[in-house]
Amino acid sequence: MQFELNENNALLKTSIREFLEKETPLAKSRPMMEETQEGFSKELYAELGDLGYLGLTLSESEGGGAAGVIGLAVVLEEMGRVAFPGPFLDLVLAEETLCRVKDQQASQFLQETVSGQKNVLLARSEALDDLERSSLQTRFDQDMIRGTKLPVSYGASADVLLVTTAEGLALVPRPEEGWKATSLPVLDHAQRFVEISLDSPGRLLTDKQRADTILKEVDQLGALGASALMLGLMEGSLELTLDYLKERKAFGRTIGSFQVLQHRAADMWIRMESSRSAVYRAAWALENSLEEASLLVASAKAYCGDSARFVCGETIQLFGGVGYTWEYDPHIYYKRVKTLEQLYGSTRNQLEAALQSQGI
Amino acid sequence: MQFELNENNALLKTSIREFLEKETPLAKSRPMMEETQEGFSKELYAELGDLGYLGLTLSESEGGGAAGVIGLAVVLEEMGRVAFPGPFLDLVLAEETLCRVKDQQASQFLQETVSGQKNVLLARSEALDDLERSSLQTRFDQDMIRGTKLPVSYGASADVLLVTTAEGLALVPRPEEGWKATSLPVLDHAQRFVEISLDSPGRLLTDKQRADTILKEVDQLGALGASALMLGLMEGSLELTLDYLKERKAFGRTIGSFQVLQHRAADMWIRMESSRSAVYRAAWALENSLEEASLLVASAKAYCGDSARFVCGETIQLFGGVGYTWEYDPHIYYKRVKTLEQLYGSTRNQLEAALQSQGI
Amino acid sequence: MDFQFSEEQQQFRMELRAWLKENLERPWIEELRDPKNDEKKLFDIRRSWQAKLHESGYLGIHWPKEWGGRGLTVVENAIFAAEAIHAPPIASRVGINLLGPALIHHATEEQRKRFIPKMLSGEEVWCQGFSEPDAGSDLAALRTRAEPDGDDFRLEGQKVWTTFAPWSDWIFVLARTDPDDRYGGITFFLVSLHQEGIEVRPIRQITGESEFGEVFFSGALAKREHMVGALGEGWKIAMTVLAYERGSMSLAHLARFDHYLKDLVEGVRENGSLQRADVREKIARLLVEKEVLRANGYRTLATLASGQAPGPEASLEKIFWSEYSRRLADGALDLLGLQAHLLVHSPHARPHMDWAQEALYSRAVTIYAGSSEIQRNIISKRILKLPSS
Amino acid sequence: MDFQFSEEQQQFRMELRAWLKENLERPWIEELRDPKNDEKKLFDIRRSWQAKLHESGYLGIHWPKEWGGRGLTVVENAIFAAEAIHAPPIASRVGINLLGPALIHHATEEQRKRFIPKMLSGEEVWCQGFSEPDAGSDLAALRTRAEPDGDDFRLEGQKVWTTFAPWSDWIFVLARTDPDDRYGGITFFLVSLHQEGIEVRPIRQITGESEFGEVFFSGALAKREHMVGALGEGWKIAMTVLAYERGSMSLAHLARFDHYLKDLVEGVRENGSLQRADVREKIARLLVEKEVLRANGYRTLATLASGQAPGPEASLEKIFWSEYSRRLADGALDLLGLQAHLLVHSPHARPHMDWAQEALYSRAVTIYAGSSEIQRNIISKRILKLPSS
Repeated sequence: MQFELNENNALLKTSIREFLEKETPLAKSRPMMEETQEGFSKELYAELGDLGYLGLTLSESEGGGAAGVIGLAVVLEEMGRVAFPGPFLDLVLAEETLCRVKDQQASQFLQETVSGQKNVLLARSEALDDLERSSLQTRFDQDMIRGTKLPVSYGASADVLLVTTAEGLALVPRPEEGWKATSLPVLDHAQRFVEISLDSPGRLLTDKQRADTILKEVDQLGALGASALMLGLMEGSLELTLDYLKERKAFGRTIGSFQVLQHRAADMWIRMESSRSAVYRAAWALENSLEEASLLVASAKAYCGDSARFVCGETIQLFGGVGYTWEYDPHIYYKRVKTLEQLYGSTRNQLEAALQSQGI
Repeated sequence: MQFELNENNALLKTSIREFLEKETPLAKSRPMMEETQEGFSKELYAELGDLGYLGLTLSESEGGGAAGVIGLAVVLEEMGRVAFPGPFLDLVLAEETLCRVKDQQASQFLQETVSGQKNVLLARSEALDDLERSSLQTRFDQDMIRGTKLPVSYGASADVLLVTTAEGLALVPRPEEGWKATSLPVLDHAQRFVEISLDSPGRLLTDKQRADTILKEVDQLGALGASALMLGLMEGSLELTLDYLKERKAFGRTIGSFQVLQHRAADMWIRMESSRSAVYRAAWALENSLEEASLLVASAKAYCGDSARFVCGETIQLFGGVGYTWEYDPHIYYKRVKTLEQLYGSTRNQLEAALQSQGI
Repeated sequence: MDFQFSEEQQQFRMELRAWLKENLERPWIEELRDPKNDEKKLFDIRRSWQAKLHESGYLGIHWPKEWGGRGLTVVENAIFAAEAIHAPPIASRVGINLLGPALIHHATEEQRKRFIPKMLSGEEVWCQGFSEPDAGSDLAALRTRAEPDGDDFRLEGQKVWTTFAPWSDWIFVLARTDPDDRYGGITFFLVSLHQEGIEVRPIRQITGESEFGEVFFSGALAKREHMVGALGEGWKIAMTVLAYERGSMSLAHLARFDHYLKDLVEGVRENGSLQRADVREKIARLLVEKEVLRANGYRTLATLASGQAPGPEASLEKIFWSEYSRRLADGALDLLGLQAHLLVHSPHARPHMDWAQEALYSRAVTIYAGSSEIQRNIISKRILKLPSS
Repeated sequence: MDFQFSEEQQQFRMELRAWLKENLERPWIEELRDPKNDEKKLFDIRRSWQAKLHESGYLGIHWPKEWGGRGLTVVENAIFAAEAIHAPPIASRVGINLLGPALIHHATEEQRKRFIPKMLSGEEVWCQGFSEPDAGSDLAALRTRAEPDGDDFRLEGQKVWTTFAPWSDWIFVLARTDPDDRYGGITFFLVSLHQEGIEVRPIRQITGESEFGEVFFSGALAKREHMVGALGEGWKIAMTVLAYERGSMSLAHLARFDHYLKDLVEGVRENGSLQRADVREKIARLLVEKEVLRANGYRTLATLASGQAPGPEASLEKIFWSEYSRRLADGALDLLGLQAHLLVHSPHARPHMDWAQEALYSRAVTIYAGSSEIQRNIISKRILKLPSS
């Protein structure tokens, strides 16, 4: 029994925190979210590539950092803490898919993604809700991929898409003339979703069965990663809150001296710390391929979703009027959390997954 | 638009409150709940009969008080306030069933129930949970009723049972040798439930279809009545709480001066007052046979159930240690509420009924 | 006990419904969705809609006829709010709902004559100058000063969260006339925004819109003839304004919620999940709570209709509708998924409902007009009589 | 990072499991259900079970061998708690879990020798004398006095919520030795219950049982040789006792909750509602929260195993398990209906689980050992450093 990070991961935590505090405090990253078309800084992602963060989870032989699932959680937690913009987790998931398919072209794209030269992204969903569909409508037929994918996270920035089809997983490099990509602006103004209509040449990488196996593994990593992001978002949001409670005055007192607000903050802290326990226990189980990993990952995602909604929502409430202004940062955290609750396996789907993992 | 009680009902409220405050403050009624086999005082019920409360909702031609649904709500609210023991609501529901069947023997039993001489009670459920069953197992065949009913509220005190069977509604006077009635002691020590195995002579009063129609009406009254009881239970419980908050000291202060406890009490009050609005709006709609009555009764029962659980549960919490003792009264309220949540249409069944009333 | 509208009131509803059918060209959500409409344009639509309502006698429904009202009751006013759900909000909502009743109760004959007609017609749009950066929940901490200048006063200070400040003509201001008297040192002024010494800056909200603004006063003139009530009576008047803000609006919100829940039910029907028992339970709870909210609303309406002023019980309604609004929006985002996150002009957005906007807005309603925390303080102190700490 | 039991620890678990199979004749719930067992009889069963455990080296698992312990760690102790879920609780739970560690840390050699062996063997059963009628959440308000009498002291006052007082032999008491020093005027005594000047009255709980009692002192002797720590050090020692009470028990509760949730799943499977999506969601949330509770528990265990004392973080666990326990019991009463209301000896009661008892008990756990409100005060002050009011 041990809860501390090992030496490598502790070091990783220090370095990514330093990097993010220097490069993307919200004062610097908000213009990326709010004033660029991509929603993130390509230069910064290239730098992340140079520093090895983009290949974090890959083995050394694949040019990666072999940081494991715990290492990924460490980095994503820190990214959540500053509400780091862009498709970092999506790139990791695409890489994890690429490295599982054992295909030469895929390996080449993998290298280019790790180094930050190319964006390879997954295009899987065919509906905006989180309900399960019996079959995929996108088809692979005679070297062509036809169908519509939505929402695709940061899909407008993709150089290559990994597309799920009824026939299996297909690789679709961006054609010269581009895809028909329609922007889907959402509540979280920092996010970039698109709907992509495909009628493009592509290649089948694996059949349906193998694709399902691979993507089930990748989904676990996605759920864990989103949980770690939400843990970080709670941390960042709670830090803002505690500072504000200690500084803001009303009725002649620091508002943090009101018992009702104290207990609210205590509940926020309980949620955050419990999420931390859940995320790292799940990361550890996944890293060690333990049987209970399915239950623990699903539990972490569902619990972090509910918790982050509460923590980041109450931050707005405790800030009062200014919490509702664009200028202040609480809404950045809140909006991100609302999106993450739905993606990487929505809360209700994770709850069902938790039950099924126990044969219930 | 008017919220006040009319003159008759205002008078009814004053008289029943006086009666209950005199006859059954908890100091007097707890021995009835805790030390008698029946769980209530037969003398007191006879007195209720003499005073006309037992025929409250019946028309004057049936020897009743014609107090209507609002009048019933007024009386039950007051009974809830002092956690009045015994089968009052069950008797009302049996009467309302009897007066709908147009049968000479039924009319005779009705008169005897109104005057407090006999207890006629309904025996309907065949399972302890609240899940819907496709059909009744109890059968009427050649003037015999055979089957098992449970739980039957105060069934051991019944002189006559109104039994639902697959064939319709049957009247079963208590046979000389008695039924096989097995006591089912529950969490609420004031309640008396039994399981009754019937193999008894009886008579079919109506066929299945007519029985369903009648019982659907009676069920609405039951749900409304239980809501009014829960409203009263909340009132009684909150009164205890507010007194205690104003009197008990800790850390050198009256505990009611702690903001966290103030806000808790405010939430309890909000729940109670909102329940009051819901109960009386539903009672008004039912009394006037309005189309929205189904929605409003279901809403009142579901909302009062959740609210009373919260209010009466928090009373125990705010009393602290003594709230967990047998000696103090908070548990009397809490236990009653937990039972009422399940009976007269459980919360989840009322929620479904609310949806269906709207064609959803 | 009676939770019903009278026959006359039903008649009023029918006439209004017919009038709306005739006069409302486009539902408000379509105006919002129209990319040609910027914020200024949208405000102009609200202004002309207000003018149209005024012409037809649908403004100040429960005000005395002598003040341009229709002379009916709060009940008809609530019916209007419920029926006009798809119409644009009027431009001078704050003026008509909050200032109007206060003027009728507290202003002089001259003041009423001067201000009420133009307020109704929309010729003069009003905004509210109560909150300050350091006086939000603790409103009595306000520091904007009204310094005597001859017969009149000069304002120095800053107001914030002033809805529609950028498009308003007048502001009603609470200003400090005695620094040493927390409550008795506050006076209520009507102040023109079109003068020197006033600067209005929009505040951008988390929705991206700028409905709010800040108003800076540096020597702006507050005329003595535009002072409402006596010197130092501002707090008392403000409390009646806030009671109107809290008390009379449940039914307007309910009409919104009816529409929203209907859209949510449509949405889950369309996505095929309406028969899931978990979805049904969530929707049923929203339905049930909405009916309880309505019962509370009717109860308040009955109290107001009987001539009583809104009391501290108004805090119950404020808490209930604002917190319900959050549960409803969260519920929709849970059950409709990312479809409910789409902004109003996005493809695939729900055609009759802007859930993204509502989800964000539902975080504001528990803060403004007395936060949920302040309302619970009021209940525990003024209704439950719990002791101060 | 490691959330796993070592091989040696797994080995310990397997041996224990085999031992339990051999030695536990009847699950505790069957004893409870047996009408022949009154409260006294049940307590005797606990006593002899404790003796059996002691013989086999399963008491004081993480205590040093020199004090009769097994010399293992808190981890093995937690494994024991999880495995022994169907066994009777030991008689002297309070003594072994709370007083024992305090004696090992704070008592003299003589005191340890005198008290620890008989505490382990069950020969002397202990109860805790902290709370008083006017000192519950505000423990430091305690007023029981220890008046000097020669070398020794005489106790005057009253303790309450004393678990198993009626069957105990000794009590550890916080008593006031200086009325003017709120914290520094409290001293910690070990006091025999078998003497004059002591009266024990059972308190009936809302479950109908009398697990608790009141203890009245009128001149009872508290010997100086049985004072733990120095005069006035009682508060400090009490705080470590309370930290043990809060900190080390999550995993024992978890073993209960595992069993309870399993019963609930069985129950809904039997009544045919397990496939309803609403039922599934409720059960899934209980499952997920239980895993989070376990993650928190392992994390604390890791901290304790590394030799650190339980800190204010223990408040998190207390809040989490106690509030979870309420959600779990309420969930069962919702999903199983009246079947879960049946008392343990009723026909149709669930055979392996007493939900009615648990539902009531779950209202006590958020009150005792520091109420949820007190725990949140601790978190906000000691961890979040929010200012005092």
